[in-house]
Amino acid sequence: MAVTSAQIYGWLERYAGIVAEQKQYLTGLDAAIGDGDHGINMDRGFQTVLVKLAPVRDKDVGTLLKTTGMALVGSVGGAGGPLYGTFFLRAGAALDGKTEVSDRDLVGALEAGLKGVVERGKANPNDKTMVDALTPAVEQAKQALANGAPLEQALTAAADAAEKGMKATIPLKALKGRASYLGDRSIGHQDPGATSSYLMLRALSDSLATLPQRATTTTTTT
Amino acid sequence: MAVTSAQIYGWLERYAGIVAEQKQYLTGLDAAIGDGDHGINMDRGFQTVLVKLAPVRDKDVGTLLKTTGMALVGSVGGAGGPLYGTFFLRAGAALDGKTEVSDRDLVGALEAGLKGVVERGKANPNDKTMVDALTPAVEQAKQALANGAPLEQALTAAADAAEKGMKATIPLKALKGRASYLGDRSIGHQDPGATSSYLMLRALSDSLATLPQRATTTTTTT
Amino acid sequence: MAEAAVTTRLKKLINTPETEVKDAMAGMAAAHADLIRVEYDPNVIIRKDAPRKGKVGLVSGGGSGHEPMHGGYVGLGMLDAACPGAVFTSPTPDQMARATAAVDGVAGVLHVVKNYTGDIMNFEMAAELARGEGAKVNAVITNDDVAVQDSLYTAGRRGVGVTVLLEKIVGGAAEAGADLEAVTTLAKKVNANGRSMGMALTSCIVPVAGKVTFEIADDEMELGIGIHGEPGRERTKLKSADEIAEILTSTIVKDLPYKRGDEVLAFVNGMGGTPLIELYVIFNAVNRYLTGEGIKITRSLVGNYITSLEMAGCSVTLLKLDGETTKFWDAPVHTPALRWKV
Amino acid sequence: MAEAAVTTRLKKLINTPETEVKDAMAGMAAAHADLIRVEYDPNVIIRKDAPRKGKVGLVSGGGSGHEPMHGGYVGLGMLDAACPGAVFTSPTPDQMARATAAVDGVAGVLHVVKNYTGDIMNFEMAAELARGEGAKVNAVITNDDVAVQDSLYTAGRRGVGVTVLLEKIVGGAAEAGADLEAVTTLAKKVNANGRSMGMALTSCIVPVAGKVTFEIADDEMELGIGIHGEPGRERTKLKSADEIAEILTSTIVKDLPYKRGDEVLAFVNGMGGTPLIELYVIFNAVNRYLTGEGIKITRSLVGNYITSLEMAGCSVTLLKLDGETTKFWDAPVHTPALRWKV
Ligand SMILES: Nc1ncnc2c1ncn2[C@@H]1O[C@H](COP(=O)(O)OP(=O)(O)O)[C@@H](O)[C@H]1O
Ligand SMILES: Nc1ncnc2c1ncn2[C@@H]1O[C@H](COP(=O)(O)OP(=O)(O)O)[C@@H](O)[C@H]1O
Ligand SMILES: [Mg+2]
Ligand SMILES: [Mg+2]
Ligand SMILES: [Mg+2]
Ligand SMILES: [Mg+2]
Repeated sequence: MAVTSAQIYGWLERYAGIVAEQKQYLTGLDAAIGDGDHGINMDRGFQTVLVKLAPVRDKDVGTLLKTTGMALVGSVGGAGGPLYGTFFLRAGAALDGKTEVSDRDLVGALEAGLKGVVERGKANPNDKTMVDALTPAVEQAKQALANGAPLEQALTAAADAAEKGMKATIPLKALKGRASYLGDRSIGHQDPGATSSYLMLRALSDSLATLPQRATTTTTTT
Repeated sequence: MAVTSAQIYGWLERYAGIVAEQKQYLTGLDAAIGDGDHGINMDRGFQTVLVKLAPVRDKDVGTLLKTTGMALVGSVGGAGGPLYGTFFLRAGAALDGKTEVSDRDLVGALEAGLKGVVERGKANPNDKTMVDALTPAVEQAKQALANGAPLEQALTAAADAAEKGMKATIPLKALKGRASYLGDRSIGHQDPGATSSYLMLRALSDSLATLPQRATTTTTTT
Repeated sequence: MAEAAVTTRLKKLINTPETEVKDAMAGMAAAHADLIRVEYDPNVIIRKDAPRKGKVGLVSGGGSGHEPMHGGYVGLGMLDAACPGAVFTSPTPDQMARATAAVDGVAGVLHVVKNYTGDIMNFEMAAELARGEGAKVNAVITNDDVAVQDSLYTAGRRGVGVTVLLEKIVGGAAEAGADLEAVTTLAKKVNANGRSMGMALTSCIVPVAGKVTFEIADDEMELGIGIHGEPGRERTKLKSADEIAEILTSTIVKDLPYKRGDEVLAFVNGMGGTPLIELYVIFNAVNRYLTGEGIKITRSLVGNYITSLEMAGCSVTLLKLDGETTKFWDAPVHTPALRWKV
Repeated sequence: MAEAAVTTRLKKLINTPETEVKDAMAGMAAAHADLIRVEYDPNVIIRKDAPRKGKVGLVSGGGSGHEPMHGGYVGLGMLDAACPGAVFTSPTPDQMARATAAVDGVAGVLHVVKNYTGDIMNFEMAAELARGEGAKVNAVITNDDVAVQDSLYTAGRRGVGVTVLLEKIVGGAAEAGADLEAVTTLAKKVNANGRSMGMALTSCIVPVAGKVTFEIADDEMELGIGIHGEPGRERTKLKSADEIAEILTSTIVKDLPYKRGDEVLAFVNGMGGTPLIELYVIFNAVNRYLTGEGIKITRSLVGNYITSLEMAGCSVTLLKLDGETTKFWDAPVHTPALRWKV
């Protein structure tokens, strides 16, 4: 199945809506082990993304993703801005000029994005960051494609893996980002960035699903 | 009946105890229409008075009262310090060198003290100040003596008049002191300085009473 | 009505309420040994090189809890001494008398007194004492708070923000060698040309009292508040910064009145618990309002200069400037809290 | 966990949370037109006469809510530009890139970055952009907060109070004509010789969040707090000012360590909601402690210089001084928040 610009736009729009809806939730997670702004930052960023995407929404996937990255870099600030910004800039660079994207290309773009996040933030797995949601997601998606699964299934597997990775951050002690200042006091809390990353991947999977869409948000308010 | 230094000392000591006990009450009255420090100020002042009186407690009445006045001037601050300070300095000056004081002398000293308060603070009757308790008290005491009543009875009349004057401050709008800044909002509250003046006169009456002493403080906690 | 004694210190960085003022004075002496010295019992903060022969001495004082006022204004080009009272309680005459003696350089001493009954009476007694010792003492009373109704029959208006500006300007003149009469005349002019009004979002807590002076709901504000937690002119619903700034500024402007073409010093003051970012938001609105009225801000001051412990809120002060007041505002000053050109 | 949207402004002098930073920038521009100019989108506060040909440009920035840091430090002898982010959120690369371009006098630009992941990454991206435009850009990272455990594998210590001192000292050197390498070396030295630790009595309130960042009981304090309301090292019972000052100062002294005979700048900073009188109480205790250790305070700073909105609390910073750092600390400075000798 080839993914179109319209579908990518749909994903970004859907995710913007979810971020708006989950703003307080993400901010609450960040207040516990950070500075209580992650949801606010992401929402400011994705509202900007919607504005910046409007004039280019008919352009190629690469343009959509790079525009998203630039909008995030220029409006989010904090750790989230450069990290999500880099994620989308790199993913977009990988899909430069394409209006239709193959399954492999799409997952490759996610992988490029993750690579950018790791280069920018230098987080290792289990440092209790968004990397802990993104890394298993990309791995599972690649694995699924390699096993011949359709994209829809690969992305569901990615979202499920991200969810697991997100939950697995709870017992971890943070070693990167603001939560690391807490040392042992960061243990027992779910990482906000891993949570927003999971939501992003679930939104992607739901956007591209041909099945009736899963209720993305109900899984996150518990 | 002649009043001795010991009795005057007893009055001052008793009043110091009452001020300590009623500190929060007086402060609460002041918080409503002033800056919430009248009880604190008076207590700081009368604790200082006790310290300064100790070495002169056997001296003449004039010395006791002037020492009290100086101690108040030097430790109370605010409006209360100069006003109560002047009250005791003037009363003491009127009784200079006397170890025994006649009824008329004592009431005359109170009158001199009141005159000092009015000169210092320039309050008129019904300005909602301590003058509203002191003025009728001095008048009643003079009247009673003129009618041939014993000092004890004159001072009871003075305390009763002060109590009435104090209560009569409630409906007044303050025109002097900090409460005047409130304008109409000062209406409906009892003046803290009138209250401490009433307590002072009740303490005097109780100190000099040959009858079993009245429970001074219970009348003030309502 | 009697309250149980409150034992908690209610979240203050102090040792005991009783030692707070002296501990802070010792801290000031340690931090600013180049500018001031302190004396205890009576408590006075004195310019290090006082008395300066031939210079008019400037003495002020008032309750503590308004820092940096007044101790933070002792130094070159401003006050020669400050008398800190107990928190929110005016100091006692022995303090002012000692301060007056310590700074009297034979040219006389001006007492800068905020218009509160207590402050006035204590300073009066101090002046009587000092004059008894042969000192020449004048007093100027600041009464710039437009929130208070003024009348011949009342205690009149409170002295607030203009006091800071007056101490700076008159301090500049005294430093430049003006004599006692000139200094006194200038002080009266500054007071006459200045107006202030304040508001509070939250109460302060007097340490000895150990509890908030007043209760105020989360959606209310107190308009026309003083600097001691005393109630203000009215309690209203919380408004936006622009609306608050307009209420304060328009009331001030109409009072003097300030007129189109006037040049003013605009002073937005924090009550102690309001973040500086918010004071700049207020300044922006004040500036916009005055610009609309054709009144020109030629000097400005933004920050916590006359505070009310940890109260959140602000006050706006305008001072109409002329050549003389501008010159002495600009003159060198070197104190713990204000410093320029030196 | 999801919270209902909070509509109350929680007692702030603002119009809306969204407009707060720009309103305050406009207020700063109006109040300090002689020193700074501001640009919006991207938001930058720039020294009025920048760029100065041949002078190394100093750029800093960070979340808003720490005022006067950093905008209040733009001016002669300190920063050339500051980039205010959203409240408690580091600014974006386009802001720093614009600031860098605006102040580049061909001698290169130093970025002063507090050690927070967000600040570092945004400044890195900005430096990449600026270098792409041909600018010479160095960065120094401040990380003086001893409350945070340092390690190769973590984000390391936060940058707090030393940042202010560094901006002043390095600003003095840049003003005096030091080149980019010299300025960078000096900046690293200042950071290496400085240590800080803070504590809080109350939480702050991020305007957009509209509620306290953390709950804390009336008899508790948070030790080792940062400047964003993030939790600290531990929560303990409230202690006396003397005890608090000793905990903070002794932890700092042991960390570097500062030694008998060392000369230091002692900086007692208020978090924004603590009255100045209390900061002097703390300074007194810090002074007593250091005197006992044989460490000599030769320079001092007391006040609200790196704040956390309306949080009540304080931090203590020590900076070991030598001839060079003392000289540039003493050098003229003229900014909205710090001014001397000019
Ligand atoms: N070095 C890093 N690498 C990857 N992710 C990081 C890193 N540092 C922080 N993060 C992520 O950023 C999230 C916090 O983002 P946000 O709250 O927007 O920024 P800030 O911490 O600057 O306030 C964390 O929950 C974490 O997932
Ligand atoms: N001008 C005045 N004349 C007489 N009494 C006054 C005057 N001004 C104030 N008072 C009295 O002083 C009391 C307040 O005293 P206190 O609270 O100790 O001083 P302050 O008002 O300075 O805080 C008032 O309740 C009033 O009775
Ligand atoms: Mg955050
Ligand atoms: Mg009072
Ligand atoms: Mg008082
Ligand atoms: Mg943040």
